[in-house]
Amino acid sequence: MESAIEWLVAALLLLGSLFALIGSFGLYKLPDFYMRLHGPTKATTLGVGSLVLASVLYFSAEGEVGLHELLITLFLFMTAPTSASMLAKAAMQVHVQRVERTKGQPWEQ
Amino acid sequence: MTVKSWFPHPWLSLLLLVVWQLLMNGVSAGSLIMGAVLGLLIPILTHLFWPDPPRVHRPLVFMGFGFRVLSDILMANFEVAKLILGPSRRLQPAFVVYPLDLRHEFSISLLATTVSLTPGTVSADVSQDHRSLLIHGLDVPDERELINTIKQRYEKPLMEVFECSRT
Amino acid sequence: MTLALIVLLPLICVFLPLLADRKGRSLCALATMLAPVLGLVLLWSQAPTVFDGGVVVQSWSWIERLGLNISFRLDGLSFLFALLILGIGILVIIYARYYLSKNDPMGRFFSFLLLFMAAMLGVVLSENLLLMMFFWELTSLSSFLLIGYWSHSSDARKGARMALVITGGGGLALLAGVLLLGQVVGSYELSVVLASGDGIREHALYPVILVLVLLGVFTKSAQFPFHFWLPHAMAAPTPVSAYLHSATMVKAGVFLLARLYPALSDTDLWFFLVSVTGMATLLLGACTALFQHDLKGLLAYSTISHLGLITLLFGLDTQLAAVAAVFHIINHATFKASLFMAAGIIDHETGTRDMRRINGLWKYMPHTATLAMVAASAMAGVPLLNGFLSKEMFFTETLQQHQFGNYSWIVPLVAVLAGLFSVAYSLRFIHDVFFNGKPVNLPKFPPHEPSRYMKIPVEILVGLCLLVGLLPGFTVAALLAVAASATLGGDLPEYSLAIWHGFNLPLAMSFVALMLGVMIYFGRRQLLGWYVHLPQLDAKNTFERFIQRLVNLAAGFILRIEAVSLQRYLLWMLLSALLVSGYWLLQLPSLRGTVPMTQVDGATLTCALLLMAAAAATAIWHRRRLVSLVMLSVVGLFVALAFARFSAPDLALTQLSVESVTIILMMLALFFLPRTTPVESSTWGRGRDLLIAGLTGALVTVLCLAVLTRPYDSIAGFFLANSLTGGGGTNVVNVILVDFRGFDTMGEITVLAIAGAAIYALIKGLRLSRPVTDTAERVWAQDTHPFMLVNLSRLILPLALMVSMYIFLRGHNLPGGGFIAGLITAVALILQYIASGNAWTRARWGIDYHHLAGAGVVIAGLTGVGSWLFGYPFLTSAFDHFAIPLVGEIELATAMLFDLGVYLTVVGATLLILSNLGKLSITAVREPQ
Amino acid sequence: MGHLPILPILLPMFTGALLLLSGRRGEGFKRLLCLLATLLQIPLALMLMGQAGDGLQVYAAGNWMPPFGIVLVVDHLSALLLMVTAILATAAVIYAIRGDDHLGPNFHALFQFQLMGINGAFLTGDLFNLFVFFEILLIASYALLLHGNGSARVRSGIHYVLLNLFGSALFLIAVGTLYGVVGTLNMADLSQRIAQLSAEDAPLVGAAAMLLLVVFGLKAAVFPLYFWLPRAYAAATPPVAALFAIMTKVGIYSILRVYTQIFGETAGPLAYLAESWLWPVALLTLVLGTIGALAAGTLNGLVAYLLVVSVGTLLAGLSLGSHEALVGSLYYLVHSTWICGALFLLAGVISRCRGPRFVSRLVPGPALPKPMLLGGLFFVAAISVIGLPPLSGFLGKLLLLRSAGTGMEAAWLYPLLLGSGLIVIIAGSRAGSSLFWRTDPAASGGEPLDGIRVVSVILLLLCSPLLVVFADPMLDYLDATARQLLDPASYAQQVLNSQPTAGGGGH
Amino acid sequence: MELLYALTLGVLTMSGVYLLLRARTFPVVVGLTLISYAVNLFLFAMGRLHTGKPAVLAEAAEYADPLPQALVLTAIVIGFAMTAFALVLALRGQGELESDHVDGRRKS
Amino acid sequence: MLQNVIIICLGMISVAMVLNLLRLFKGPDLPDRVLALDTLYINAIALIVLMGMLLRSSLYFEAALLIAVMGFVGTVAVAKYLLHGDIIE
Ligand code: NA
Ligand code: NA
Repeated sequence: MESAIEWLVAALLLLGSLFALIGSFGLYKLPDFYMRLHGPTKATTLGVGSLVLASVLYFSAEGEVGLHELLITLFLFMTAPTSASMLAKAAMQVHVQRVERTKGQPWEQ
Repeated sequence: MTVKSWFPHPWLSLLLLVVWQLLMNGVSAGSLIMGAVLGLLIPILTHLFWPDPPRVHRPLVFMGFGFRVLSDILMANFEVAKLILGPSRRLQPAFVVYPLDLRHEFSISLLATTVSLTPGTVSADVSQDHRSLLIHGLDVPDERELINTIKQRYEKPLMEVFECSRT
Repeated sequence: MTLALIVLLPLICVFLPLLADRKGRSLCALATMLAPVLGLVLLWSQAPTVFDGGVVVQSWSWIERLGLNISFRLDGLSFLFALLILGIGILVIIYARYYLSKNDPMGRFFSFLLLFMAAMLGVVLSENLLLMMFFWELTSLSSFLLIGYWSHSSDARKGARMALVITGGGGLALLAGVLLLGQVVGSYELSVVLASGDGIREHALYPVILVLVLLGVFTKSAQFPFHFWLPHAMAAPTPVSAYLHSATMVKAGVFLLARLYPALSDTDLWFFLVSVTGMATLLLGACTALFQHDLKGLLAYSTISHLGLITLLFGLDTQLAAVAAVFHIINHATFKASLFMAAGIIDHETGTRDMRRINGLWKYMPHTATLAMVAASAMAGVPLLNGFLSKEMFFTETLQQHQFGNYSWIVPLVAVLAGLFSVAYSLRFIHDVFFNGKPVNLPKFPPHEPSRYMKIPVEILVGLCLLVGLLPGFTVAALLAVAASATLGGDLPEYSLAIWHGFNLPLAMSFVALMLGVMIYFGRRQLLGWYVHLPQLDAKNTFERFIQRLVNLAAGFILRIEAVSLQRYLLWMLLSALLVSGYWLLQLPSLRGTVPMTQVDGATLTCALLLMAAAAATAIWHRRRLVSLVMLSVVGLFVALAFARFSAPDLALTQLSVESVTIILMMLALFFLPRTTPVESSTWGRGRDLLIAGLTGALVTVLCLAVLTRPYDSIAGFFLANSLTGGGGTNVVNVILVDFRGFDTMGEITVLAIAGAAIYALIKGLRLSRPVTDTAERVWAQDTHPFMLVNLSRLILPLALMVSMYIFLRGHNLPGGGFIAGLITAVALILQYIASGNAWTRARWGIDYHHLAGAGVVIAGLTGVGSWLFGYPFLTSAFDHFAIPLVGEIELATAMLFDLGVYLTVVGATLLILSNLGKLSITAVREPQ
Repeated sequence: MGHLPILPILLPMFTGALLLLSGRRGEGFKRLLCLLATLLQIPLALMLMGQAGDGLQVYAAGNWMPPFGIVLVVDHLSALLLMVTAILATAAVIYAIRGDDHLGPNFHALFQFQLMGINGAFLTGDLFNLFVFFEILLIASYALLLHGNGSARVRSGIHYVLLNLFGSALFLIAVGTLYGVVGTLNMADLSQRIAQLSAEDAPLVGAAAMLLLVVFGLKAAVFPLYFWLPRAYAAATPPVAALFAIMTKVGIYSILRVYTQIFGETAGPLAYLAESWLWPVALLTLVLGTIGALAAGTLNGLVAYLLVVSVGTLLAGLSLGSHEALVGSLYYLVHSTWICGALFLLAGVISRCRGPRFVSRLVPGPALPKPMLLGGLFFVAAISVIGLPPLSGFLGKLLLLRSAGTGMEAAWLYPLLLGSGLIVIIAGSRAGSSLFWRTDPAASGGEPLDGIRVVSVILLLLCSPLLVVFADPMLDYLDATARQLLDPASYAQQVLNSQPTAGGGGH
Repeated sequence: MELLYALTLGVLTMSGVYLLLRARTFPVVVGLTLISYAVNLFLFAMGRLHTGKPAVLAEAAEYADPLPQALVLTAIVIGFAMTAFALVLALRGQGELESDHVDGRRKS
Repeated sequence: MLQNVIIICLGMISVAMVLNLLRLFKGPDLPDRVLALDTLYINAIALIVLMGMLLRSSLYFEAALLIAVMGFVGTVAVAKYLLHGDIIE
């Protein structure tokens, strides 16, 4: 494998894993549900996205084109916001606790 | 039989054709034929589920929008990572009601999706009259600025692509 | 054939009375008589042989390996019994014709009677002991029907049941005895059994056999302590009683005693068991008879007593005693049958059988009275009547035995005592009924003589009593001789049937008995007064109560051990599994085998720990059901990861899709179920459950570890080697599924289709209540179809279909296949249901999922059957490669068609299940708030 | 080549699927289809019985030879059980088409699938395939048991289903362990490989085998795993309960198959490993079933317990292990299946005549129509099931008792079997007396008697005298069956030596 | 690895069996699902644990035993059908008996 | 080098999963748990992708894709349950 690609793959891998970890860390650490929602929807999704990209590069460099992994990213990007919205709606429905300094209010629908 | 009933969702067909090439891990005569067949058949099979498809009026603008969102996503992540790793006590979370100009369900969905994928915001809900979007921000020092950014960066182009008749 | 015909004729004719019933009562009786009359003729045709001392055996082999042959035997003994059964049977039929009232279904009565007659004939004519058992139990069954004939009467029902239980139960003991006897002797043929007496007596099983056989005999012939059923059997119509008490039923017992006499007698055990039982019965029956107010009751106890006498005679175990026993069998049959008939006439004419009310009938029915008095005298053993002769022989024999040593005097004493009681009760029968003042309050008054024909049978029988009593030598001698010699299995001892043997001790005993009997009768009032104060045992009620107690006990016991509790059943099952498998596992020489374990890596370890934690959390938080469900889906995810980790991508895919559908199902169900589980078990109970659960977990761990560390040699190599060449696919798992073991998959999709149909059936008509709030009492959100979801789901559907197409097409060569593709399609459609609701989706996708599932099974099945056309077995696959311009080479395999069937079934069944579950909320009733 | 061996499976499968496809087609059509398909099973089974010679018929699905592919093996035993099932099912269908099938949807399809599962279980020669057929017959049985719904059915159905779900888990663990140690699934191959098992591995296989015994024991309804049965069977609709008379026999069949042919005399240290457990279990089952029969408060309940009694009896015979005992047990199996089926149907007829207030409860109720006919049928059925002469139950018990010899085993079997007979006489006479004799003139009855339903009862009851009359040829057949069963080596050889259909590999 | 795997199955089974012994239908079904997971993993492992050797033919030298995998696939599907049925039965129980107790008791 | 990087990444993803499970156990509310579950699914995809690279096998792609699909459907179903009770009405 060409070392440039190898380095790129390594970087993407580390970056992706780091994002995934940060997203999960946010999920663990942040004080209320609505804040925790941000971690997974963005960081984790992108983390996995860059891992997938790394994989595509890796397999392409190995000789077998592995484009289809991109579909996973596409799918995740398509669905993550809807999941987040659904969960937020559910959270509003069940009146989860939120930190007091939150400006504004969730809806009652 | 009209062309429409045989070819109800041209964009979808195109998307499916592309997806099939992705699934097949490359482009070949066989995969193109199969992709085309599926791209035609599946929309016919499922068009009842999608009675009111969106119309793309300006594909180029849409592509530009796409790239912008992609880059924003990348940025958003660094932003959020910073916020997460930093002391959470300093964060100023907020629920922001964003007034919508978009009307079509699909384009509103697209906007909401975009908002969720980009810096520090998650779209939590759409009002039942489809006139406003409830956004939760992880750290919102200024609501107005947030609303403005979204309007300019995302809603406008979407307006152009999907609802140009109205602008 | 003759003997078989004698037995079979009544059986063949069993329906004749039923048919003839509509044509008139006399015709019915005549039709019934056909069989016994023919039988009698046939029997008589064999008489010359029998009276020459010959034995007629006719046999056909039937079930050889059981030693069960259809073989009949006619010798003196069976001739005598057959004669009694047929002869008295005919008389009973005549009698019954006039006895039964117009309301009684006569056809039914006579067909039961014929059945019973056939059974009795079978018992006495069988040469094969197993064949005899057939008839033996049939007598119990048919007598049950006869006794219960007046089924509206509680007495009849209880009496019948009691008789059945006692005699049927005894029959079972006898069956055991006979089986053992046959095993000891090596044959069930009487000729062999009777010839092997010495072998039997010396065999270790002899006591067991003897006891079992005697149980059969004693229950049947109402010997103490099994005598109590007989008096209650008189709830039967009197013709039945006459028949049961004289020639049949009870006589079957003593018949068997006589029949097996050469094989089983001549031991101390025989002597003690039979003679003591006989004595007890003799005395008990005689005493009790005196105190009966019921005419038939008196006769019934008298029967018990006389059967005790016969038994005692057999028990005395001398040849002469046996002769006397046979003689008394004949005599008792005649006088007892006539007495019952007379009693029946009296009952018939007065409407009661209570001797306290029936008095002075001499005045109203002198003819009947005369007949009854003669018969009663025979019963009492009055000289010049048949009963006297056999009683004298009996007294003689009681004096001859010495086996009780110093206590041998007891036997004659008992004999005399019984004799005097029998005199007393016979006297009571005569005096109390026909004289003793005027009738009291008779239901029918005034009584008169019955119809002429009703008395004919009595006259014939009484005539026989007289004839035998007066001229034994001319009448009964020959019959007795052949019967007795058949009983003894050879030569006869010297005996004389003379009426007068001079003044001797037996005569003195007779005299004493007669005198004391008369005295006792006249002191009866004191005795009755004394008897009334004895604790009265109504056997029938006692027996009923006993049975009821038994039933209650059984019910309580069953309730305790079967306590309607799934948890208990599961505990039993778990304990069984632990016990039986633990038994073997403890014998494992070492838990670990020879194969070294592989290294653990960090990620796998983490995932394993997370899986365990999630599993435990699922259990720990089971009271909060939704939380538990979320934990369960974590477990499902990790299981899929484990499959992927250990080289099973197909499994990972399947697990993932199945798990997600399962979770959706569970949520659908949970909506209608309580959201939480209450605390119901005690701490102890939970501890016990935890222990059992832990042990089961340990069992699985041990099994798994033990297997994984052992080498094995499997058939896997074949699949790997032949997958491509023989099955045309590189994904060996898929080739196994659709080809090598396609038959399993066929079954598997059938299970799915059945589940769909079954769940549809289960849901149909189900009305549940629909909670209007969640657990925190919040009203559900109104936004039922969140529109972001709606829009996304519409985009996902075509994409998912495409993916499922992809997975379907490549399954043969790469992970995937019809099943997974089907689940993806199903999930994509379910997403439409979730996003847009049932009504919306059904409106756009109006397919009946039954059809889809059915079509899937049919397509897969037809693919299998297709190979028949080419002469191959079901599901033989074929594949080939075709070159198509532009597209290139593609492979087509029948397995794909099969997989299409799988696909359709999966989609159909899954959606059948889910969409129907979804429909539940439409029909649901709103929960009252 | 002959496809006969697979037809008893495919016929109901296609019929069931077609019934699902036929949707809202006329009910008459469905009934006819179901009846015809079921009737057709009889000639199929008879033909298979006729073909069952000394050799086995091996049908390799997919033309893959054992031990790799799945084979169906027709021997005397499986052909016999197919026949027993076919006749029982025919009677059940005849009864069902008079209205019981309309108590819920999909009855006929489920019925056919049930037959498919049962027949498949009897025919397959592969242990995992046996699991699959078990599941087919189980899921169909779940649905059939609940057919018509109602609280009693649901209550006992929950028990039945949940217990069997756990049973299936045990089955898989057992099959898995066997494969993990021995490396094969074909029964013949298992038998050959287990014969050469190392002492080190034998206990593992033993443990797996015993887990299987628990699973089969649950199906067969032996102590302490039968508790679910009485209430479930008593609650089921009559045709279903009747058909279920064969379900316990599927468990017994599996015990017989696995523990004579895999763990038979060739299995070295594992030879006959189940028998020592089965003997006490069988006797306990016999005793408890008898006690239950005495305690039963309904005719249905009584019959259900009689089924348990028959299981105990039959298993006791099997665990005697001798050739003669096997013959006797098999005879008793055939007899008890049909008679219990007949009794369930008869209980249904009686319940309908007595109306919903009395059903088959053993209390004074309205007088039954045609008392001679119904009473006669009950009498015959009772005699047969109790084991009194002259019907088949008597012969069955006779054969069993005789095969027990005169030793210790006889000392247990004689008193228990005969004592049970006595108790059942008590129970049966009480039941008959309550139903037919102790009528309450004030009580009003239910439906009039339905002739066709009675025909279904008579059809099954007739088998009892026929089994006696034709006992000798029947026993000849069973003799051959037992001979085959007790020669596992020959079974294994014949199965494993079977040849593919010309062309090999199937392509 | 084998020990870890076996222990994991043990814990899974234990949790499942504990739930199986609860008195309400829903936890019992959840327990059965856990048990069936454990059983599927068990059956799967009978082909031994292999890393990176899926039975998809290529030029590899070794493959995992494909047979247990095929068996587990069948078992998963059947298990799914059974679980679905049990769940609906639980609903039927709730509807008919107005209780989700496994014995149909109204009050404990 | 890549092997080592992949192993490090596997470690990071493992830690992420542990964090997810901790949140899952902690709750406090159901949406928190479901969110944690959703994240767990996504991390599982990461794990599979890394595993595929480690084993140089592309046979795990479908598994990853399916996790994405099923994770989404599962999350949506639970959310709908919390919102509306019956998820198919
Ligand atoms: Na008087
Ligand atoms: Na596959």
